[in-house]
Amino acid sequence: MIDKRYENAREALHDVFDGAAIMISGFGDAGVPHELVDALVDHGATDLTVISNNAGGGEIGIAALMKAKRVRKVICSFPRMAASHHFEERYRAGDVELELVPQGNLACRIEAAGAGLGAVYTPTGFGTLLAQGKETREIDGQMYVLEYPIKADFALIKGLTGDRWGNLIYRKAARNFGPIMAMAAKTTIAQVSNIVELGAIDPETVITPGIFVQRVVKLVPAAAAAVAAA
Amino acid sequence: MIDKRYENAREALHDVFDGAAIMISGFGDAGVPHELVDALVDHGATDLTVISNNAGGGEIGIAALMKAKRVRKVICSFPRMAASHHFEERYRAGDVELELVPQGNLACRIEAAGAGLGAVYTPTGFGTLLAQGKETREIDGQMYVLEYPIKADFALIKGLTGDRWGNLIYRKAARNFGPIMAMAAKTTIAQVSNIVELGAIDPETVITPGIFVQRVVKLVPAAAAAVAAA
Amino acid sequence: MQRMTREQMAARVARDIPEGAYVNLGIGVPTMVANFLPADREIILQSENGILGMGPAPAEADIDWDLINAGKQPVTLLAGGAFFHHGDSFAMMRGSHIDICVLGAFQVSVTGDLANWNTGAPGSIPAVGGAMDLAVGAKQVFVMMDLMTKTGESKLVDKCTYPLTGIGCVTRLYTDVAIFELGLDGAEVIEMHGGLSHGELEAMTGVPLRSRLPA
Amino acid sequence: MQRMTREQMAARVARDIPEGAYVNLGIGVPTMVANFLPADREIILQSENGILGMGPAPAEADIDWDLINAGKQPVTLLAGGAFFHHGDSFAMMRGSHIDICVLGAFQVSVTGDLANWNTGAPGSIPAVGGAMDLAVGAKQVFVMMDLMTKTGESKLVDKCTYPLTGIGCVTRLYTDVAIFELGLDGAEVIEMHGGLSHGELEAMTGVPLRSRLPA
Repeated sequence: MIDKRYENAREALHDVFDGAAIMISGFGDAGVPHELVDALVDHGATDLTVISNNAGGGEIGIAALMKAKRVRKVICSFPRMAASHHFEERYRAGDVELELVPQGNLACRIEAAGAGLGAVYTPTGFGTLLAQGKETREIDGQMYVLEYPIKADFALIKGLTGDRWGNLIYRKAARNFGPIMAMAAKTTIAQVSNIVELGAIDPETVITPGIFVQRVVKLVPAAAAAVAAA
Repeated sequence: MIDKRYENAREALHDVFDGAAIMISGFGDAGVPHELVDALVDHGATDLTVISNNAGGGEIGIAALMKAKRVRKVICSFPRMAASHHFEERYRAGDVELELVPQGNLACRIEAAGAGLGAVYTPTGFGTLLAQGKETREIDGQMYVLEYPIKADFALIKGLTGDRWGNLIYRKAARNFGPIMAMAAKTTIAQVSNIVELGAIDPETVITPGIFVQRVVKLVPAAAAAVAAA
Repeated sequence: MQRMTREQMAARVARDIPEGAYVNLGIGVPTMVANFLPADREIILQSENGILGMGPAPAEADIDWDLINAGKQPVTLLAGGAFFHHGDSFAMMRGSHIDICVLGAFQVSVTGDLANWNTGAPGSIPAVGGAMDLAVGAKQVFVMMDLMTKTGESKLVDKCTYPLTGIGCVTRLYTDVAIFELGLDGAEVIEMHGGLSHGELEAMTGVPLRSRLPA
Repeated sequence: MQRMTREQMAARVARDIPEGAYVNLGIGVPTMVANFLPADREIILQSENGILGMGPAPAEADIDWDLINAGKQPVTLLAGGAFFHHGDSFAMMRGSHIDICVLGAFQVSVTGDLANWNTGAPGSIPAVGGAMDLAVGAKQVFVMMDLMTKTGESKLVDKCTYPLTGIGCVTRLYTDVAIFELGLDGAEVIEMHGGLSHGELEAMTGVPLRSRLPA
């Protein structure tokens, strides 16, 4: 029997290694697998490359990774946000390398990795600092920049509901990078709020088919748990 | 009020022009918008470039277009199928140009068009006849072929249910090329079995958001109509 | 000279957005345009984080932090809206499916170059988000900004001195004193507020301006 | 010499497909492998036309022409299955998410080159479908075919004479008389049926063969 369910976040992250490239879904707070990232802090893996839209804010999630000095490099589009002081501190100290990527190029480079493409020509960023030193080409009268795939060893993503084959659905705009990161990582670990029987998710509405997900772990988000306990 | 609904196939196709590039969804019979294609035959537009997985079989759909000598060029992956005699006849007569594309390259070239990419490096086809004369490149130890987007003036696709904003859901494996062709054509015309009120399609389950669909027309497939009448 | 307020500018931009348009409103002042869209037009707002059919801000009790806009503010979803992932969202932008995007700017050049992501100030942490994708991908790029900096320099310039977001991408510039169409032929004034003369406007900006207005 | 039947070959391939594998079975004989998958293993079949979790053929009354496999035959969907579009389907292949694909072939070279889409016969109409994508993308490519043509020529060759589908992509070759592992070092016999000697097999194929079998 295929069973991708894991008992807890610690076990789901057991083989994360120092130096790993890790994708983390989310835009703002929506879709960030905070509980998985907290478990990654506890895990202790260091020298990580983090691929995410943001570089963490406040004290939890990626910010906690930053604070614990576990991150060697960040690939993201928008590191500067409310309360991104932990990233800023490490960045200014020269501890963290930043690869700033336009958000759509981040998305399509992740998609290229998932789809096995070698590189893509994208119009975004042409003529800007973010394309400096990159190969360019004119195609049909428009200028494009050659961009390479972004792959990862692990993707930590957040779904709403999953099953033991790894099928996932998401919740509203928390979907964001989850589906494309799931396709681009060797090992995709999804935290979900519910795990259901096989077949309970309508096959027409599956957003991430299980083939892209290696591990599913039910984690009740801390905020929801607090509400439930109140 | 945005209202993309059309009364009938004829009106939905009113501005198709001679020489147009037309995508037609479907794999085998599933997802082929037969009734729209029949209306295209009646419309009379000629000198068409047809982009589709197959080149038509039997007497209806793309085969009827072939028979009526409306097609100048076919871009497809699998023109030879059961009862593809109309394509074969025109092809052997030298009337129809064939651009044979591996199915996955067909898909990713259509996706590239929809996503505004200038070109992509794909591993598929490297070292084969279908990559002859094409630019290649070694990336990270693997060889890739440079492939360009396939765009279209019109896409004729088949959904299950639509609404007046053009949101679509599909039915089982009839989904196939519909969602990616919708993104790659200037004007996408979707035939659906049902049109519902705005909001009746769960926003989590919309497969093709209305932004990619310009016209929606309710057409009862002939087979279904025959069953209903029996 | 009377300058338009931000609300007035937002209302003016909103007037130019036609029925049926798919529109992305950038973070900050452009977001205000949503408040002024005519009630008799159906206009569909896209948010880069995977939303089509964004509605107004929710009541406090209805706030859902999984339903936010690009500025991370809570929003709602209209009937007919849809969710999708970041790949599809940026395909919408890059693939020219968005009719109009409205962005803020530090500088805009007379030929439509846009600088809105980075002042290049030493020690600043750069952040780009979706600005470059929108700039290059939307069918029309509207910029709204004050014409002058607080220190009196024109933000409509011959050539941007700040790092570029995109080249020749801005089609129309809405400012607090005039509206310009931009293109390869340079800037053309299409509307003026506050009673400036053409010469005064040229003097303020320091760039040559054509005009579509009666002399 | 006794040769395996197609059913026996399909059963033999099925034995090598492990629990949990994501598998794509090519059109024709490879499709038969599905009938022999061990009941005690969960193996997930992918179909290029947008299906994961394909089940067996339906009863006549349950045939649904919107639910077909790559060979256009009616199939069913297992609980846990999913539908997706062609872009995602071929991303699964090209992106190396499929563990094993099983294909037929006209010729296979000792280093794993595959020729299975076109005999190059004059006047034939070429059709490629998804063969090239599967060949290049699946983690392992199994080919099943008769070792010899009807006219007695080996289909395992030093170098393919038919147009190629992919280069160095076939990892394992299942034939009616032997099973081979292929790679940069050439072909290695890992299993033989029907009592041929190694020398006889080499003589039949005309290519040098290493062997993992006891001499």
